[in-house]
Amino acid sequence: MERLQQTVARMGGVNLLPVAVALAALIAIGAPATWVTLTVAGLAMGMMIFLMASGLSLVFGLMDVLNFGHSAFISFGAFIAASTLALLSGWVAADSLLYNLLALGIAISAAGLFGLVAGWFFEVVIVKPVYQDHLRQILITMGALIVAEQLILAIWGGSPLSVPRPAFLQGSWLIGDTTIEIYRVFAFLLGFVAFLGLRYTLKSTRIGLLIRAGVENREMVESLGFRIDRLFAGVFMVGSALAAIGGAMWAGYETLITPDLGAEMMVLVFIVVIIGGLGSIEGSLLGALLVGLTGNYVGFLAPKLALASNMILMMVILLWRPQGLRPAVRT
Amino acid sequence: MTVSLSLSDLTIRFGGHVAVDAVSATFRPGELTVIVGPNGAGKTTCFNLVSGQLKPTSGQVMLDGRDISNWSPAARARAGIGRAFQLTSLFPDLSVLENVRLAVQAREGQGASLWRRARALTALRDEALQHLADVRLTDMAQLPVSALPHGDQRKLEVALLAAMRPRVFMFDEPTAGMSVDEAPAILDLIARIKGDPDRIVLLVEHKMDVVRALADRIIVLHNGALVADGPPDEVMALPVVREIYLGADAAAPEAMA
Amino acid sequence: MVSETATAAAGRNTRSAGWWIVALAIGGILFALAFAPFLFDNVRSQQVAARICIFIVLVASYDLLIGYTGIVSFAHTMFFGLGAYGAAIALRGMGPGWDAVAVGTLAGVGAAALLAILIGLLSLRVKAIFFAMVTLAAASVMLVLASQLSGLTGGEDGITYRAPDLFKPATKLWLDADGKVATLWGVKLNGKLAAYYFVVLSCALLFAVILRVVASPLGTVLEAIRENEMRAEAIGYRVVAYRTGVFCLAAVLAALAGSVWAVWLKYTGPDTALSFAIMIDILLMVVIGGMGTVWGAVLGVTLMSLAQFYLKDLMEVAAHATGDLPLLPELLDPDRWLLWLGILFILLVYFFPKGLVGTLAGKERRA
Amino acid sequence: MSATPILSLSGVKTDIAQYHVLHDVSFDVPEGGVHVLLGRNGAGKTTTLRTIMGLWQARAGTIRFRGQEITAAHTTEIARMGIAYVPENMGIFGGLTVEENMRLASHDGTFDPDRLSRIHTLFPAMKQFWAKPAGALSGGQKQMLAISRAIIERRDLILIDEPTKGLAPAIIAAMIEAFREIATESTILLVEQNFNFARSLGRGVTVIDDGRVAHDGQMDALADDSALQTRLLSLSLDQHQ
Amino acid sequence: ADPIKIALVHGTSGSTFEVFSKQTHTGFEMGLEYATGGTMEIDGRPIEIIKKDTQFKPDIARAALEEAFGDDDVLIAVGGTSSGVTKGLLPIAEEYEKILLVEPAVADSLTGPESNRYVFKTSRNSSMDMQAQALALAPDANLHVATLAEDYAFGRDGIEAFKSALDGSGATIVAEEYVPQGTTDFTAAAERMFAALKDKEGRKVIMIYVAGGGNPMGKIKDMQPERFGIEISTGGHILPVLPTYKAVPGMEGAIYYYYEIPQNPVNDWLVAEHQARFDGPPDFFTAGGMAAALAIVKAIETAETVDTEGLIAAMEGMTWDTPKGPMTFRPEDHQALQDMYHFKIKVDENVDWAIPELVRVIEAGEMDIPLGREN
Ligand SMILES: Nc1ncnc2c1ncn2[C@@H]1O[C@H](COP(=O)(O)OP(=O)(O)OP(=O)(O)O)[C@@H](O)[C@H]1O
Ligand SMILES: Nc1ncnc2c1ncn2[C@@H]1O[C@H](COP(=O)(O)OP(=O)(O)OP(=O)(O)O)[C@@H](O)[C@H]1O
Ligand SMILES: [Mg+2]
Ligand SMILES: [Mg+2]
Repeated sequence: MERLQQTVARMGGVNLLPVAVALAALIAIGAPATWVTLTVAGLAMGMMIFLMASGLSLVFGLMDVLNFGHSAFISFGAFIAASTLALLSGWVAADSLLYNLLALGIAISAAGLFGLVAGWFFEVVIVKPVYQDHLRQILITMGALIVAEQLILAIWGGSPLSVPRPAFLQGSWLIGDTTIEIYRVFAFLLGFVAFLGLRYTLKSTRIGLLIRAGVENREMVESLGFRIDRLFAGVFMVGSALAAIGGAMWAGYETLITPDLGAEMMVLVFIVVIIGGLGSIEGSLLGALLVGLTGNYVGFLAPKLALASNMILMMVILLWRPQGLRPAVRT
Repeated sequence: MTVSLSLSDLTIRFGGHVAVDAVSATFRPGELTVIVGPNGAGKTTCFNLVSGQLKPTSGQVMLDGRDISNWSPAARARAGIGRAFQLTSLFPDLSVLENVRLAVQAREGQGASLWRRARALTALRDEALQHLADVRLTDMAQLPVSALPHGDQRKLEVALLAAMRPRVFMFDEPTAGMSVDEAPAILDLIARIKGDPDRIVLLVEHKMDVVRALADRIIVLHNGALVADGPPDEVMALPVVREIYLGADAAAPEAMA
Repeated sequence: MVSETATAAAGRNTRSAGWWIVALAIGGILFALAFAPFLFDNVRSQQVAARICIFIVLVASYDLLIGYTGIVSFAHTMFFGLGAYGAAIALRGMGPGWDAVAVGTLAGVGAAALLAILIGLLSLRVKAIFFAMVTLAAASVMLVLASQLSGLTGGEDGITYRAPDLFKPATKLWLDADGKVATLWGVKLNGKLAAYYFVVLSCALLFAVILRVVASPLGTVLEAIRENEMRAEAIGYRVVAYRTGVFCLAAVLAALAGSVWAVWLKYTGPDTALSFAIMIDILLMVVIGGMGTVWGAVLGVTLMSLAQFYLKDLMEVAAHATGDLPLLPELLDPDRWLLWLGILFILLVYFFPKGLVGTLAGKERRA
Repeated sequence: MSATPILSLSGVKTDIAQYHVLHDVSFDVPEGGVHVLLGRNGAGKTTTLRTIMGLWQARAGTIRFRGQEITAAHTTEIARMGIAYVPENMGIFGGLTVEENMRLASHDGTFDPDRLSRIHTLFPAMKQFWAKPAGALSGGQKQMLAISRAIIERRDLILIDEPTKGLAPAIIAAMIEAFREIATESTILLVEQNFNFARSLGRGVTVIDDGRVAHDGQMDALADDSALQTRLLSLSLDQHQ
Repeated sequence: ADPIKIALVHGTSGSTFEVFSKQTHTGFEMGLEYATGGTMEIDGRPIEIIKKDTQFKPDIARAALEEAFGDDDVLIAVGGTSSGVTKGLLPIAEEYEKILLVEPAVADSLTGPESNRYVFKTSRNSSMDMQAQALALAPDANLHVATLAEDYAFGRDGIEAFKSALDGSGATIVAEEYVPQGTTDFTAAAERMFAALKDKEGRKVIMIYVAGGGNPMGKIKDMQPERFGIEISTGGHILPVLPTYKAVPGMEGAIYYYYEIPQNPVNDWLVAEHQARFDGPPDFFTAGGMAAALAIVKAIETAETVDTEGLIAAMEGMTWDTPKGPMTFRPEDHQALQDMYHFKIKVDENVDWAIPELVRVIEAGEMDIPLGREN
């Protein structure tokens, strides 16, 4: 038993959980083609959720700020990307990969840029006065969420908006009996790049340390000579930008978006952050992949259970590991 | 009813680190035992084991002949074990008076009561004020604790403990950070408690003058293990104690107020 | 040792101006609620008043958790809903009668208490924010359940039913000489009036219980647990028992409020009794009023409800006034009232960190 | 005081919320050596240090560091000018390891091996718990970490609030030596309750009472004048024996 | 003369559905304008419209309707937008003994057993949607259908209605998939339906009945169902959603309204005027709102007494013209019976959305809409 535990730990411990789930699902599903389709779809779904969740996890886990307004960035990102794509509809529909990519790049950058700017504003105006005070954070960010949702309604109206998808991301590859949607592969890659970038920044610089220290004792970090306020603003901006980019990707996936989109994703995003463990980028990734995969597997194997599968997943993981899978912050 | 407290082979490990290592001791009523030892020796951890914030890896804490090692802190408090903390641990947004009243109220078992007559509540309050007077905090009674300077918070720690009227008192460096003119009041209070033949008093203290003034018995901890136990003069004279605790030139700064 | 400025010194000995404002406002509100049918002769204000009464209880009971004990729960509407659905299902199944109200309420309250104990015990393992997540999960499962058991609950559409006959508008409480409904100060003494006073009295009773709790020694213990759980345990309070107990108590109070709500509304559905929108309303109301002050609930609920019902009308006027300016009309459009509510709300949290009552009156200390 | 003082306060008044805490604090800290700030509980010593550090804002008066006014400067700037602070509650980052705590105190995240080994000799516990979370340290060990953090790099001025509180005698003895050595390269402004400790280190001394400077002078003079001690500090060393 | 007061009780804030309420209002006002020839008067009495916001909350909606009936003393109220809110309104109509005209909420239950004789309904109901959808599939023994719906009462009732419409046609339902409400990833459900359908002989159809967003049609289409010979079919939708239908050219289904389909003077006027005033064609809810207004005007004009009982008498069995052609209030449950349209998707690069071209009109009489209640 102990030996087994050690082997598991050496091979990656909880990191293996998605693999284990996938293997179990393969046995249960039986049909390999279906399994591949479900797995690829689940992984891509997980990556898109990761993009949205990573920002929240950063802000929540490192800065200890409960940002209920996070979903506003997701929604805004989605709508900005959709509008940008609509503006560039010529390029989007063009047969040229270059133009397609350009349009897509501009749309995602626009969302990200908005995230940065709005994140800065949000941090300085809304969040800063309520550091260290969870309840007021929840409330003030909820207020901000209401405002943001109303702004979206005022700007874009309430009717669903259809999102043009660049030509090269449309359709799917058919390999044997398996279909792999091109958009999902793209989402997966983008999510993975974001993951690597975040991981590098947090692991190889002192930024992660500083932020955690700043949460515990802001004054002391300042007394050591660091501008914690700028750092916090920076983290918040990155978190918001990630959310907006996640929203942009989501818009492309959904192809039909409503202003509710952010709010609808929020529960899922919170679940991912919680089961991943606070503040841990690896944890969020793990959580997101698990949510993505189990969603699809359960949906196929036992559709009735799909109703509560995420909630059950969260409960089970919290009972097993009350701190989440890979907490970065010891509480 | 007299009280008896004993530790037998009390041990706790944090990962590989043994913070308290097979400590056995029996404490007698009416006796004040000072626990000394270098920083990190395990004194506070020992206290945590007795008052229940930590559960031992092995060994027992016995109160009145019963094994209480797995009791909750609350149960132990109600059984008569009281504790003041080294790093002040109070209710920062409540007033000084309310802090003490809570302790009195807990002792009286009035926590969940909804239907107390006003007179009974006044009694609680009066007693709380008395405890504040004992530590010279009467002036501060209405202030929120968070506005108190460090030294006064230390005093409040002691007042809370006194208000619990425990049978076992545990003080963890009660006068650390207290100014020279304030400390005597606290020491007097401890001396008075010690006078009661039915109380066990445990005290962690670094200031040697305090140790000398109050101790009936000294226990020395080092790396979690008990290295000496006995009357003050004898223990302080042991070479091992002089070496590990007082430092090579033990003469210099030991007389500290 | 410390010298204080004059105002602070004055604040401690005499009541501050803020205290008087708050006291007058609350007094005024309570008076208005108690005599609403006689003070306002339209239907809407009675609806608003009844809603305020019920939400005062709901919000004050939530404040027991969040403000006094520091427990963040998102399951409060779940308990509210259990009470409401209990009464609603019984009233529909057994027909309009007091037996149905009693049976339904008991069942709802019982279920709420049971669930609260279960969640409370489960919560021993998890820390504050995780507890919040567990309650969130429980609440969403309840929503799914209400939707799935549509035979019983009417699903998304909810159910309608009739309240006991006493509350029918046609019921005559008092007859005058001609055998018609008697009037008192111009108000008909009919079943509607009875229904309103049923709400007012039940809510007053529940609110009194909450007041009693916070003013009792128990109230201070709850605050102590919020402030420093470890120390509360160390001076002899069984923190876990208190937390579970207060969670249960709040759940029962919420469920009772839910039953009254169901009887008053004669309709129960996810959007009136179970949805997260209500949970958010409750949170906002607690904070506007001031956490840790049950009187704050009176102010918070009233302000929010008035905003929800009347801010729009106000903006209608504003929109007319600014009709010719660019952009502004778009933002001042009455249908954008939520935008302004959001801004108002942020400003409130910002400038009244302890809520209206907490900041204006300073927390009342029972020392 | 011939040379320009490294730190000089004049007429500093500080409020905390609605309370006036410092009424009028003026004193100079000469460059080099240890300057001691004494006073009873609640006198305003901590408040003085925090005001210097920019953690409270002075309502009136000026604070100069090397002749440059820092009264309204941001804490971060003050720290970057070469002032380190060891707060009364030690300011340990409990969720970080000892090493991480120290790393944050170093300007570029690296350690000078000489200094590090000196610290490890002075406080062996720091070496022993190097990779452990600082939150698990004993009270005294936390105090050691807080001091270690302040001296991991050379600073011009170190503000230390009651460092001996909770330290065992052996450590205190060692610390006197350490402080003497540090004082050869930095100036130390020390808040102490432990008069003996203060006396064995201090050159200049300022006594604060009720938010005002009650005495300002040389340590030797104060140490020799027991009447003055009693008046200022109600100090009588054998009072409670 | 004293005005005729009409209350519009819809959600105009608090949910993204508020745009639909506003379409209803536009349609209603244009309907009055058309019916009164622009005078906004009936028999010399001016019409006064009072708008009430339900905020999409049943309790607030109830207060609003009570206010309309009790304080404002309106003759008739129209509303609401979502079924839940509207259901909460039904008893109020009975309590105040005034008419509530349901538009645009769809649920069948609004004219069901819990409804009452004061409730009329001009909007279509789910049964009509699903029966028309079934008829549009031209079911026969050759047809194999897998259905996809959301797992709650609305979804399940819809599929029930669909199945009963297929009864006796010989078509078989091979799978019923229900996904949780708000599902965004339909891969699992699609795989299950593929598995159920792919080995069947004959015509294979996945019928999608998902009310929310999520665009299941596009997502399933991306999985290339055609490789198994499977077609997708789903009902028509409001204009903003129609661009997503470009993914499925040639798809057939049934739709409630598309501005180019109905050929009648009322619709011609509506489309022309709407285009002129709002620079775009009218949509579902505009048409619905107008139908409601036309019903009210005709009822008032023909009623013997302009009061609740008079109006009920006039409206039961009343047939009147709407942008969708004539509608008739069924006397038993006051549901307005109306035509639906069988369409086929055409993609035109110059039009922003996919065009549902009329295949044929499914006449009201072709559908067997179950009776909700007997008054
Ligand atoms: N946050 C606060 N709010 C209100 N008053 C405060 C606050 N902090 C300190 N004070 C007051 O300021 C005065 C000076 O406090 P300070 O902490 O500077 O004293 P000190 O000299 O450092 O005392 P000690 O030796 O006990 O640490 C005290 O009387 C205290 O009551
Ligand atoms: N939760 C914990 N996890 C890991 N190690 C711990 C924990 N608590 C205490 N220790 C370690 O146990 C040892 C004993 O600590 P303790 O606090 O009992 O010392 P102490 O004798 O009270 O010292 P001081 O006089 O400095 O207060 C220390 O080395 C400390 O680092
Ligand atoms: Mg200790
Ligand atoms: Mg101090």
